[in-house]
Amino acid sequence: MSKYEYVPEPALVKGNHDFASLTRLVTDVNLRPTPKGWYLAMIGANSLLLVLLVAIGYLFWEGTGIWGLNNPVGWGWAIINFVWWVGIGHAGTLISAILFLFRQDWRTAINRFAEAMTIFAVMCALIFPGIHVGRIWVAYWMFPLPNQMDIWPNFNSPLLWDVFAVGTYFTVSFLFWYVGLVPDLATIRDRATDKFRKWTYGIFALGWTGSNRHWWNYEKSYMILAGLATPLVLSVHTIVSFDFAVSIIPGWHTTIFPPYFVAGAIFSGFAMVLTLMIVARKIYGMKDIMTDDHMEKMNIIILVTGSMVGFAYMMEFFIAWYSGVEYEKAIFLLRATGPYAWAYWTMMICNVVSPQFFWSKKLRRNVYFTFFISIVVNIGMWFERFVITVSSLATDYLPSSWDYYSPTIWDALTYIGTFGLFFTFFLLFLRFLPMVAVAEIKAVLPQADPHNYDDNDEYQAPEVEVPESQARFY
Amino acid sequence: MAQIFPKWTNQVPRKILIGIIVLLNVVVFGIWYFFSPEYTDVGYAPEQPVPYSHKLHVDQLGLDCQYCHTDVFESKQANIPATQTCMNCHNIIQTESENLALVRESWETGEAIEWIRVHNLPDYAYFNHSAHVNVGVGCESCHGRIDKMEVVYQEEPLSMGWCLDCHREPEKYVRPVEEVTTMGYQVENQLELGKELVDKNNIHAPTYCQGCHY
Amino acid sequence: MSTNNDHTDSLHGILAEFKNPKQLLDVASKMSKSGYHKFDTYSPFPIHGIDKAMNLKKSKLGWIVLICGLIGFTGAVAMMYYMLVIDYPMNIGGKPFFNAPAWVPVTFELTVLFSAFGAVIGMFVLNGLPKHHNPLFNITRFKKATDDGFFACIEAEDDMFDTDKVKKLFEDAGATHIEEVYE
Amino acid sequence: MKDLEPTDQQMSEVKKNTYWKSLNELAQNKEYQKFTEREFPENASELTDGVSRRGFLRVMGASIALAGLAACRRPVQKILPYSNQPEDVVAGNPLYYATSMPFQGNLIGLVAENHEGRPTKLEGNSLHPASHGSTNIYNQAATLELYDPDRSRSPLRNGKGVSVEDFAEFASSHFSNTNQRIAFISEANSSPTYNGLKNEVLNKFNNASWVTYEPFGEDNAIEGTQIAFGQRVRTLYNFDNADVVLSLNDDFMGSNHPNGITYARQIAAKRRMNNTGDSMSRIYAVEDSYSPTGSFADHRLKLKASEIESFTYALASALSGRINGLNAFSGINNQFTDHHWISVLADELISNSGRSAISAGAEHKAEVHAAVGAINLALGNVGNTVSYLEVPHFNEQNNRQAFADVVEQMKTGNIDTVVLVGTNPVFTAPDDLGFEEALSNVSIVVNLSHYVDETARKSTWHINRAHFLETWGDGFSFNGARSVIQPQIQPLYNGLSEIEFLSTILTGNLDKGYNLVQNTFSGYYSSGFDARWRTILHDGIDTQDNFSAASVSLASSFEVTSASETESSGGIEVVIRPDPTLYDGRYANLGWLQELPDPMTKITWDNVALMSPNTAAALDVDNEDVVEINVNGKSVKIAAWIQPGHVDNSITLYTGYGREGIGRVANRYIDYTAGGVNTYPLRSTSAILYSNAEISKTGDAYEIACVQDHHSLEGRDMYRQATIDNYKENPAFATFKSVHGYDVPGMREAHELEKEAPVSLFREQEYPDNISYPEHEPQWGMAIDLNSCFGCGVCVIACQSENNIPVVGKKEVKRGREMHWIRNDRYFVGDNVDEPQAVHQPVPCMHCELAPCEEVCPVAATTHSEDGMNQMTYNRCIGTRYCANNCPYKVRRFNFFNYPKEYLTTGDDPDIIQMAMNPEVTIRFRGVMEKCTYCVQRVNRAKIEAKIETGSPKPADGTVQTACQQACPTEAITFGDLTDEDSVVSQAKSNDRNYQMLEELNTRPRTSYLAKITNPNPALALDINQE
Repeated sequence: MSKYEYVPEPALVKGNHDFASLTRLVTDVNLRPTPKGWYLAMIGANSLLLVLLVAIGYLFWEGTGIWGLNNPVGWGWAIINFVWWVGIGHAGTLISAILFLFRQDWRTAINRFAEAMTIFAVMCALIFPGIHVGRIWVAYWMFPLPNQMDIWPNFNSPLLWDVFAVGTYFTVSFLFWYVGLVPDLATIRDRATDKFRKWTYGIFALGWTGSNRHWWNYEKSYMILAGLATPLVLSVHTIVSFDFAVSIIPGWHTTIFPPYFVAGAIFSGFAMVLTLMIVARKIYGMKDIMTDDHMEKMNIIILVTGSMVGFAYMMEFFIAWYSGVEYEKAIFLLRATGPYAWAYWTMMICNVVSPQFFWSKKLRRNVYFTFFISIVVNIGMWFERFVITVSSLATDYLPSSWDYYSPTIWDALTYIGTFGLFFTFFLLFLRFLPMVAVAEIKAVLPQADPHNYDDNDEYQAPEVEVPESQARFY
Repeated sequence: MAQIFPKWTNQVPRKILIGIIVLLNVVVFGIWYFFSPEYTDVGYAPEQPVPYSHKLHVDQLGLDCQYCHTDVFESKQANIPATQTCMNCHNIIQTESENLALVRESWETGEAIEWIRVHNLPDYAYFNHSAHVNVGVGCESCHGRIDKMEVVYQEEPLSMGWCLDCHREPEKYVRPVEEVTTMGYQVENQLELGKELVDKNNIHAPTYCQGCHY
Repeated sequence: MSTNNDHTDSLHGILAEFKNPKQLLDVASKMSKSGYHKFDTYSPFPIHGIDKAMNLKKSKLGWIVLICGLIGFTGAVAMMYYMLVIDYPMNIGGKPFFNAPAWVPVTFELTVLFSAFGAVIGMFVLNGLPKHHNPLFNITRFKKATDDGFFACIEAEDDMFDTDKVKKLFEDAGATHIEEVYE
Repeated sequence: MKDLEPTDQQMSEVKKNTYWKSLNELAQNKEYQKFTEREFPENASELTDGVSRRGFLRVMGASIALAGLAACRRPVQKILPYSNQPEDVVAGNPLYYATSMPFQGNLIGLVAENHEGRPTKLEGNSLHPASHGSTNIYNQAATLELYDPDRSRSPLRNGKGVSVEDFAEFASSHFSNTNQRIAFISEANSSPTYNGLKNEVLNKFNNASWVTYEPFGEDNAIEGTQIAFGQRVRTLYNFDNADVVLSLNDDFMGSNHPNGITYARQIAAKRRMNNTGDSMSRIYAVEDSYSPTGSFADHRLKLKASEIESFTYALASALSGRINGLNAFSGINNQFTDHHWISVLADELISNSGRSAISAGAEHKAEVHAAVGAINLALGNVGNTVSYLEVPHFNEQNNRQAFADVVEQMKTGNIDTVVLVGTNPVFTAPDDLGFEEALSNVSIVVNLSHYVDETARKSTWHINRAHFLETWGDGFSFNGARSVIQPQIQPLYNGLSEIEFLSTILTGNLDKGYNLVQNTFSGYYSSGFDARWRTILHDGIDTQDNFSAASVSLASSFEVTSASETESSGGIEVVIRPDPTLYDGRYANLGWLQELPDPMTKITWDNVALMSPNTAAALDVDNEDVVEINVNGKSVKIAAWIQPGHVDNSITLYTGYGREGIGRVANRYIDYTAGGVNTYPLRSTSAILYSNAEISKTGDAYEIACVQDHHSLEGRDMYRQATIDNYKENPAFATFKSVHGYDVPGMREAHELEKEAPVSLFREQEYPDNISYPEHEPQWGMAIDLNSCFGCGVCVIACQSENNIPVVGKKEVKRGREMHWIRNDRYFVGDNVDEPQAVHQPVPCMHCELAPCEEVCPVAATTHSEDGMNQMTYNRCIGTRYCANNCPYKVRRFNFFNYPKEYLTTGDDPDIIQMAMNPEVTIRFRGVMEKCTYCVQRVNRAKIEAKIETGSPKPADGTVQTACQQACPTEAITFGDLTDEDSVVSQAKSNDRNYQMLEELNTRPRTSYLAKITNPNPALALDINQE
């Protein structure tokens, strides 16, 4: 192999780690006594969760009227939050599946973490379609269950597609996550000293031994799941976008939505992973695994997807003008200049302008700046959904029915409450499950490659020659 | 290293799996049967304030349904007869019967007899008797063999699926309009005759929602 | 629960630990070339190339997933066709009862869902998991298999099994520890 | 309609015959105890679907936890059959009886729909000349008034509840003194029985005086005819014959005009365009504030109310030189003498002599009415478009003056007893009279009213008045047709009608209204009374002895007395008018009317200070800014509202709001301040219509619930109109192609493929023979003629009454959650900001054949029926609101809260308001979507009846009328079967002007519109262009 063709990766794991030290680094977190800070964080998260329960309880009691919805604007924060959380939930599966298929080994540092985030984000998202309906107690009619009324759901409805898409997405993501967890659960089982941990981790480890006959099927399964999850992850936000795109409302009825929603989902998902990763790696000392190189790579993806989203925003305007449809033209002008212009420009600044800073390598590798932008991006993506959902409904065809939507305190509490749910689960995850896929990251250590051993079976670290022309990147 | 789990635990997952399958079936069947009007509603036979026997009046005395339920061909309701109707005969016969005390009281005071409703549709289901009997849906098709009932009970589930059975294939159930009040009506060539009647009476039983719900 | 080295139990096989993935790869190749069939290697992560060394056959999982996917696909189409065309056709927005374009998303999702179930359940079934009790767990050292240990085991049930020969093979391959595993 | 044969027996044997019922009666029997358990006092009848229907969905929600358990055994329901069945009653089928509603003293003929003895819906009586089968908003809301739980429920003596027998006892002792000084203050009443009793009263009590007091009325018009013709007569227009109509600040089509229904019908008929060959009348409106009539006019001139008089004189003066009979006006010179409109109008009126009509607003000075009378006479309109009726019950003296005199007498202590019949002067009397103070000088005050209102609370005796649907009565329509008021239900609270009340004062006995009315009528017929009486009751109208037309000539003494030059003061003037939805405040407790958007401003629940954009800018106020309006030392604080098209330097205020203590709705609704401001304090005897005012901004703001936030069409094509000339040139002006210059997308391809509908990528549902719908069913469609709609809003109320639409309250309306199934969009169009044209467009569900709402419902709760309707199945709905989002017409309404519960249960009361509900329509529970159903309950009833009678489910054309269609006074709405090419709706849809809203979306709405045609005068059109 010629040294000039090979563009080597920087070492994926920093520091002088061997297999055992990695195991300890990751799994000791689960085996140590619970730190006090964790309890504090948990109290905070649980308080927010309580807010969510109260908000939902009051919603059950009073009806959807407690939200700020009105006649033209039948969907408000609930749907915005739904789309936002589902969007965030795209990062995990994307990192696990698509990067796996593209042989991006750096994914191993963050995939477990991102998948967990995905599952919890999708759980937060799933709350909303369930509770936003007027008669929650009959929401099960959306499922094709045999009944004495002899009536079935309407499979022509994008909302029903949503039920299947998000349901499938959650199930497959969960399976994917769990399959990945099994070898690591076995690791903890084998390291645990108390009976309770041995039992609980043992049950979920399913008797995993590390057999290479098992690994053989396991890898096959993992690859198939990745192959399935890749179109799935693209389909989910595509179908979520169908809720809007298949409708007839100007500003919704547009074919650009599927790619633009998927790009936006990746955009916001990576931002959320970064937000969480930057905090977690600091607290749990995982900087050797979740390195600045990872952060930079993710920032590049944020830059790319952010620009895609920005391109989509502009293309919407172009198409609105080019279509010659007066309602279409009006809605986009109104977005930028109408009653919701403040939301529109918030979105533009957060989503299109802020990622452009990542053209600078220095800023890409700046932890604090990245943290800041990752939050800005998620604010921007929330506003994107706000702009799409609300502004189109508020000013559609008949000027007579135009009306302004403003949320109530219950809209806000429900949204805030979902963070309680999210962080409660996330804290439980950090505490009880390995936050890094240990088995996978071991496999990408140079020690794992039999080729890196000499004839005496001694480890020889591979020599990496970085060509001059490439060196400046690292 | 000690084993965490004893050997028999290797059998447990399989047992759990079988258990879940069995349980699911039980749940599905349970809901399907016990939560259906077939179970909850059929056979409802409340005790009425006046122990009126349809068996006696219809089967033995041979009264036609319409003698009492006079409006059935004209109205959405097959009316419960006014006390007056009872008194037409019971002025003369059984005038001292204890069972009829309430009827006489009602007649004297003008206050209504509080019959207990047996056949009850949900309020959002709009059922019109006249629309059905005028095209040959027999009384017994929905109410069963009233002439055999000492105490009236609900014979059919009156669920939406049950309604649709007939609305989808009326030819299986319709009869000539003259036979509507006949009890125990049966013909051998029901399908053939039914098809003729469907054509003759121009029956297009609605299966769209607004046929019944509005 | 059995105690360590309880010789009243029958022999399960012989387990050997090796230093690193390279040794394990080598011994795997040795075992399969020697004609053993009931042997296995254990490592904390999948080792690149060990499938060839162990002479493993192609996994059947792909076929299982394909079948499940087809079930999902036909099930979805059949379900929707039954519900919206056969059982209760309703005029919805003036669209035909058999409204194929609108059924694509649900068909796709159910295909993926069933395939994923097939991939996961199929994998566990092929691997004989869950199996919470395993004779290998009697060996204290085997804990390392999920940490940094590399093990190989030839089972007593193998036609060619002979304690001495097996031990010899492991010793030659450079095993650091060799233990007899009892049920 | 069936006729009811009332006999003494039916009335007296209430106990035996349960057809009539009252709450007090119920209180004594055991059904009453179950009254609160069941939601209807169904003691009389078999429990109908409707009775339990309304409760169901609510119970479903409230007891969701119980559902699993309760499902095992249902709750016991009881059926209560009649003991002795009334002959007419077929349980489950509604009965229809004729009756009439008094409005401003005149009767409007109605037909009441009764379900098991409770009237639930009022329709116009097509035999009645004041109704022609249609109604106004007050007629429609009368059922709600009947069941208003806040109505007074018993007589009060000094505020303490007593029985009506106590009152009879008091009356027989107190009124035995026939020499006491009694003042009777009565509302206007045309009843011959009542006026007979009035004469008896005046005969019996030597020192009695009788005055008729109405805060608004035709007093000035009558005085005007006195001045012009020396006769106190009623002015009646016949717009059927009028080719040119000039309204001088007269909203004669509006709901507050006593003959508004007829006038609107006549005007619309005169302007109906079935094809290009038709002609139409031309309407000029001169007005200060935008009125529905003004929005219907071809030309509208903004003038301050104070300038109308000068304008009228200038017009008369201009005419005086050209026709005879107006000499009194010659030589008048004022600021309008050279106004362009004057010469144009003079030309137009003279060239249409005998075919023109001029009307003046009722509250304008008598002199204005006199001048208008003189002009109409001079133009030869009298006998053709205008007639003058001799009204027997008119008082001899000026009512307003007489009232002021009586109040003066009361102040000076010259009155011992005041009897107030149905009138509420404490609230409505001009402030300078000091009525309340005067009343405190009187020792005995006896009052008859529906509510314990402002006057009742100041009275010694308050008698609760029976509603007209509860009592016998009679009277005349505005144009003089004698009619009866036939009760539909026994008085719910044992109230007295005004004739029973007077009779009790006269005799001390509680006489039955039926006897009194029958006596009056039997006096008219010496023979054959019984048969005649039956016919009268059946028809609701007595065709004999109508008012006779007076022959009028200009009084020799007629001269213009007031100053010919009434220069306006230049300041801001305040104009006080009756509210377009609450009238003078008597309907303030009716939620339907409170929530009915004002026809022009679209404001609900409040009154505002209407002003032009210029005036608002000058005052530096915006919508919802509170201003303080000061007139002669009296001031009110009220929110400002900018009304395009309002005249500058003028503020219009509506009365009727700011009521205190009469009911939950009028005072405040749920927990939200509403109910507006009382503006009567600004009114004085000298300035009954307008007065100068000082306005200041307070800096506060007050939230106003307006149902329409955006008033411009944004250049969109929802509303299409053309002048009559353009129409004749291009009859297809309203088509999409004409409007846009290109076809609907897919239409060109459709033409190539010889298809009727646009080609799209999607396949459509097809039945055999390539038709879209099955042939065995009728296919329903609706056409709305925009050329007839003037925005009165009666369709909204009729729909609300028919379809059990809840009132949601100001807070919810403010949030944009009003529930009206049909709304009346009002846009301001035109290039000239100062002279916008206001147009009205009723929007119900379009019942699209390719309905966007249906496709997106995940549970198939909204689907299409075989008779072509977009169905909304409430019991299947889970409430995703996706359908409402995806409706381009935004006609779907969502139950965000359990509105029916809040609306139908009224605190500690038995849920009496539920009796107003239509039993054939499901009450919708919280969380379900609802919308216009094309009155499917009427459609299905007609289909079933047609099927039974003819074997085909296609009812004859005209059998099914939707509630909005039936109520509409201008017949703007047509509905029927589109498979019948001869049906009225098919004919309407074949009109050139027919267009579909948002046709390019290919939703194929079954509801379409007929474009509006205007008939401008070229002379004035030029004028506008020059400006």
